Amino acid sequence: MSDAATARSWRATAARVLFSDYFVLWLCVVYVAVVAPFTPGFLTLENAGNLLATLLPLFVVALGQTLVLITGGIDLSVTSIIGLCSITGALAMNDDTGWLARSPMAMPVGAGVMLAAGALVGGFNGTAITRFRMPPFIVTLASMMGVSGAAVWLTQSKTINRLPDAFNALGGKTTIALVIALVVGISVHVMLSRSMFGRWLYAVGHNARTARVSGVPVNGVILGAYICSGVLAAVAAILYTGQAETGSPVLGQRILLDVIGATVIGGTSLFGGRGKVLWTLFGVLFLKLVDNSLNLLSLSLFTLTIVKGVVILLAALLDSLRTRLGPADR
Amino acid sequence: MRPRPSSPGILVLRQAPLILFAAIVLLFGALAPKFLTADNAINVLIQAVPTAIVAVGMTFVLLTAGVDLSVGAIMFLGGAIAGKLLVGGQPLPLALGAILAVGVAFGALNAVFVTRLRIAPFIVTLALLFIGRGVALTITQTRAMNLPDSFLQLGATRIAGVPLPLMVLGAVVLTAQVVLMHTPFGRQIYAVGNHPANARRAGIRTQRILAAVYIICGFCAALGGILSLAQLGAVSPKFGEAYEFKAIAAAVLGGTSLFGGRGAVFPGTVLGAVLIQSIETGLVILNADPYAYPVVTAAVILIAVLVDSVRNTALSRLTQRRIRVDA
Amino acid sequence: MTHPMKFFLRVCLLAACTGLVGCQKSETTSAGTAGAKPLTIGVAFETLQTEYWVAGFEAIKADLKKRGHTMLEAVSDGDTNRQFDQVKNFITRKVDGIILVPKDAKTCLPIIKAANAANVPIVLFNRPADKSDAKSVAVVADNFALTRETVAYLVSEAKKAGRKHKAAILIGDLGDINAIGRRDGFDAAIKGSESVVEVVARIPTEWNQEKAQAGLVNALQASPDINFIFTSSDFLLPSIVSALKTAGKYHQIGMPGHVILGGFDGDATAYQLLKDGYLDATGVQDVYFEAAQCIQAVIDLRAGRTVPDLIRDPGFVIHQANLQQKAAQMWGAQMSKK
Amino acid sequence: MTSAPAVEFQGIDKNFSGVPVLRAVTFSVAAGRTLGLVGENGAGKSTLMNILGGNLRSDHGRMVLAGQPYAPGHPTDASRRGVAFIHQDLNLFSNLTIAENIFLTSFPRLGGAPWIAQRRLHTRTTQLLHDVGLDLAPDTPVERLSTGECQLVEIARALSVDARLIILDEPTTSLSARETDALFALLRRLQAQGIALIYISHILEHVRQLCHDVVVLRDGAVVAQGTIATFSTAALISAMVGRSLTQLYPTRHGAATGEMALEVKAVSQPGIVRAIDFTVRRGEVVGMFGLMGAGRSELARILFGLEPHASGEISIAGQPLAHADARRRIEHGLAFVSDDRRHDGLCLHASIADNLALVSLRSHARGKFKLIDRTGWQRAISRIREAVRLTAKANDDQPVQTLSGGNQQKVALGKWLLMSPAVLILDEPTRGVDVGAKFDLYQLMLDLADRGSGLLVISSEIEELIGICDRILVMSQGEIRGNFRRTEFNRETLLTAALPRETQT
Repeated sequence: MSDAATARSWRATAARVLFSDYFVLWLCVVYVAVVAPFTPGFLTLENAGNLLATLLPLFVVALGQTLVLITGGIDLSVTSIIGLCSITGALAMNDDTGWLARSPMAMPVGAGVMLAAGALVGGFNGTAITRFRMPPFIVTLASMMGVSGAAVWLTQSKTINRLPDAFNALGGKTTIALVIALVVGISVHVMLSRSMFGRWLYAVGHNARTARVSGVPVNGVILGAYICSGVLAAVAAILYTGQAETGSPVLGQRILLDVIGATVIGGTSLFGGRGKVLWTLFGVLFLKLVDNSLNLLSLSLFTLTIVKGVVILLAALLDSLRTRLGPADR
Repeated sequence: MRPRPSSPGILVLRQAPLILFAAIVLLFGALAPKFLTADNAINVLIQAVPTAIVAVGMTFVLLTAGVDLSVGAIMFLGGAIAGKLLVGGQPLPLALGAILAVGVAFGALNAVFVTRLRIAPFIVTLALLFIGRGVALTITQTRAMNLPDSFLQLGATRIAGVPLPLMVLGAVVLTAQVVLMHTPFGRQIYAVGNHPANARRAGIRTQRILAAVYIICGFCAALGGILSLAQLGAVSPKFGEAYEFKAIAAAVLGGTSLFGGRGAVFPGTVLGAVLIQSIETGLVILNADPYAYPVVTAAVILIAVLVDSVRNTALSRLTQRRIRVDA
Repeated sequence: MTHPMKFFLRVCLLAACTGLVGCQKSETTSAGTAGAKPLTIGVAFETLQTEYWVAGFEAIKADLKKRGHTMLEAVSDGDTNRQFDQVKNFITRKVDGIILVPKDAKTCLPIIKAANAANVPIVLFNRPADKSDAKSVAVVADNFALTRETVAYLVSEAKKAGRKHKAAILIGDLGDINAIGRRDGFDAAIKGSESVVEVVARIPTEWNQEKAQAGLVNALQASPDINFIFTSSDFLLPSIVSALKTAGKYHQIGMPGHVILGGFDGDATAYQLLKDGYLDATGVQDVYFEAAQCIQAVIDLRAGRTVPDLIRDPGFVIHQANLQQKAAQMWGAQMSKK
Repeated sequence: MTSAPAVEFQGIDKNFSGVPVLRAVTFSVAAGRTLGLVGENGAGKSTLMNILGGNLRSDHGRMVLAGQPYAPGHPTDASRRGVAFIHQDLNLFSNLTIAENIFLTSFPRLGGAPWIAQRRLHTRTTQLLHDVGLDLAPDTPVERLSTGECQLVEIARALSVDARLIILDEPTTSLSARETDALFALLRRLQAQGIALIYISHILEHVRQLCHDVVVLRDGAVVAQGTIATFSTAALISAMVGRSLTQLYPTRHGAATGEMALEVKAVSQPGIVRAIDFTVRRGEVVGMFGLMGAGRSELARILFGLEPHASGEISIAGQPLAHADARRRIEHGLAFVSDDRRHDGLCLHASIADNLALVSLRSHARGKFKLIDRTGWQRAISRIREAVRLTAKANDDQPVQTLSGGNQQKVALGKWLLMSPAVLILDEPTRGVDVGAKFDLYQLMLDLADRGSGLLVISSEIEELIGICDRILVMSQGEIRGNFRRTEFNRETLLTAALPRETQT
């Protein structure tokens, strides 16, 4: 009898940990505790700075993905948007040929152009999905191909540097990048938890038909989510471009699976209706911790790829465990 | 109370993918007459074979409202292992067997995670994509491996004048079509895709069906890999990359729904694969600007899906139940 | 349905396994650093996509081992920002020097600056950086010049044959600077000889064998009289051979219907094809020379000696006429012996 | 009766995560007889039937089927032993044909080969469809069938496996009166062939019409059983709810005021509705009766702006809004409770609070960024909860999915309360809701009318309309065929008006 009782209390504790918003953060703590002793340079201030610098842009893109996933969609085009924004910004403000070259307004206007480019692609995706009822997976897949192709075409494969220092500082100086990411993160958090638009996003993700019957402008909400995703990808493009001090059409081309992986590890559902800024933050942190530690261990890219796959699988297993320990079937 | 019988408008709408396909072929034909030759047609068909076979497997998975992102990784891993075996002097049949075994094993692994551990197919197969590619890269150490001529001969063999790849494609499509349309298993796949919970209640062993489609998909990916290698003659580290998207696009262009329960291998998926290949071939024949390829391909996919969605809206309006007979 | 407890145990087991993998690897690396004098050098490659990069990577590894130094490795798989992270990780681990294959000439500048700021010498392998105030040493072959030279040889062969040639070029990834250099080199060599060689097909390959093969088959379909093919990298040669065989145009040099064939890199396949008399010429980069120069440069910089900013790998064009005498210098020939 | 009962339940117990759902349930069903199983939602009827049908396993107790022990592990075990289960939300696959649906798990095959014998499939299906009186081709896709036709296909499926015991869960909720009569005639024929039926329904008249015996479940235990003749309807109800309900419908206090809430003028949509003309005044409760497929739900969706209409005028509170979308109509005071609660009414996985607040969110949004005023929001939610008398057990952040049907419907209705709608359209508001909760819902509706809302209540249950409405419109074939005042209410007249004028093919 007492066995059953302890088992129940053990389960209750497990459930408490599993259901906490901070679950993935606990996972991070455990991971650091296990890995740090074997990993030279892992627990240094310098490394923390490195980690932060790489985490911030990924966090910003993943936030956009979170919004789209909450509505039950998916945005595969974010990485291409990063590439496109990177070169549009660079074309506009590089010191040699840009129309903003050497203008004092180069940084703000250039960044504005990048955000506008992101919003444009997001708006295209959203319009195709809402107005023409095309499946998000295919729409964003096609724009992933098309936008990235167009970006490479636009520059004839060249990368563009000699960008204004003020612009490079946005991504290059970790403190500024941190401020940007914090502002973005807090705004999205407030939007999701406190604003009408945020509640609508969840409602649309849970059940678009019910939302429509309840007077929610469903198409507008979905369109908004994709535009947000495009704009946030553009913000990430600003950070990445600043870090590299160069506009490149293939910037960020390889991080798509990281973006989706991190978001889902955080606990955002692929079926809509579930997702939070904090979850995504922790998901990104976890993925980057794994990445960073394996890098420090100087493991080969192949091992890293395998481990990343295993980590995503483990996170999904834990998530499925969470849902099963959750409210009983009836 | 019956819906109206098919009117000419409905007939046209139902054939929309075919019409679009014809339009694209004719457009390329008008721009480059060489495109419309029999030689070129066979050429396009042969090149479309690997995509078509992988997409056939993908169709099975999509019909259950799942997805398999690991097909490209399966192709690469199978090729890597086969390459190692062949370079090590093992006979060709063993290598071919190994590729197919890898496909089935990966399919089974996907199946276990999806059915037993109840993880979303998107995540499972995404993770296995990483793992598969990682293992294959470790095996090859990213080197390209050249396969012996015996492998290339597979691709060049003709039986009774028909190229072997086309024979294989024909066999795969025929089998898939019969299985989907004329066996209890096939019809049950459609039922599971339509409503999994109801399917379980109706007494269908849904878990078995799901497991089976992932294994079939793995097998088809491996088979597609073999045929692709038979044309390439080498395994490179980029082999199979982005094939998952290509296969999904082919299936969706052929009218298969990502939400399960709707779609067909023939003509649907096969037509989709040939369409994608036609675009690429057409652009080469036109000697188009290399930069334009991805943009044009994306545009055609978008147009095809747009046509499909407009068609579905129109069809559902036309075949809507009527309450009364009005003029 | 699995019991949740059993399930959790399984998860733990899996987690433990991954942990173990990590431990094992870390032991091997920390054992290496235990030595007294030897240096630790971080080697960051952008890709190991082709045999050329693998050969360079292996050459550096072997050379460092021979000299008793420790090597930390990182491959960024084409991702600039990831490479930046990796180099910062090297700096965190206090390496004595960095050998870098950047993605392109510009995105590597912040990376170099970071190394400069940490006072870690950095040497670029095979790809130079743009001019800037960032200080680095580059060991490079000139893609443009070497390709131009190779293609010029092919054009001269075409002239010898007398008739007009229809040419196809397999272009690499349009986002890759080396691919662009080679494409431009090709164009420069052809320019002025349009009467002899007319380019009828430019096939984008994205450094992908499938695309190369399909593209070439299609091009041969469109222009069956193509008889001059240049590939921007030798690793696409198997695809070309396959496509030529399908079209029935795969003949040795000197046979009627031979297609003039040229490449770049000088890998093992290229060596084999040269020996068998199918390949006319390929531009060879001297990978061993470049590897050794990189390491020497790091050591010299560490020791405070001055090193020129640019170390040239002269490279050479290998063709049927000089095959015997140059084979010893060709890395692909060495690798095919192994 | 000498033969063994068709099925015997002996002391069936079942717990869900520690909560008992069934307690020592014991009764039997005789072959060739029909047993009515009644009880409120959550009484354990579905759980018991799921155990019988092989979807669930009991914790204790056993079942005996035709004299043999019976413990199905899977629905196929049940169908192999001749037990067929016809679920309330029909178990058909819209993308398959009738024949495929019937033989989904038992396709006739060509000898030992794995593929389907199409010709045999066709002939056997034709025979079965003939048996159940459905005149359709076997290869008709199920998505083209009406609900009543689907019901018959389900029964054909049961017959295809030679079922000796058929469970029917609320088979008549979406059937017209005529379809119900046809169904009952068929069921009586089956009884005559010695097939036993278990008939689950909230519609007690139907239970009385069809069943020989009745078993009443309450809180997972059998509280009454016997032949149907021994129970009055009132006795059945008091057994179900555990107390005696003095009345089924609340008393009506208010009356219509002069102001127009909803005016519909000459609304037509080809193939759907024609020349629809009617009004609803503030404080008025107007019923809309009609057979299944008469166009009532379609009209409701047109009025709410979810479907297009070709011509005509629709005004809400005096405001012409013929071509506005649903959102604009809501802003002008139109509210709609759909008959499809799962798809149109609720976000099942979202919390009670989020569902309740969905419509009135806009009124809590403050400032340029439309941030939600949390305290006002919270206060509003508790006010609605109180108003709709939602079960106190439920937590605000509990998913709606975990509530019973009646409580779900209260949430679906409750979300409109805060906006004090000018007009509220309710489509089948009490479908699948148990007796106790029904009364609460009627009370809620009448309270709304008393506070000045105009109500349009669409229902297939004549009794309920007669019970609460001031006026009843009758619809048939997409037209309004009658407008009856309270004094003219009469079952027969209403039904006659609802029947189609000429038979269509």
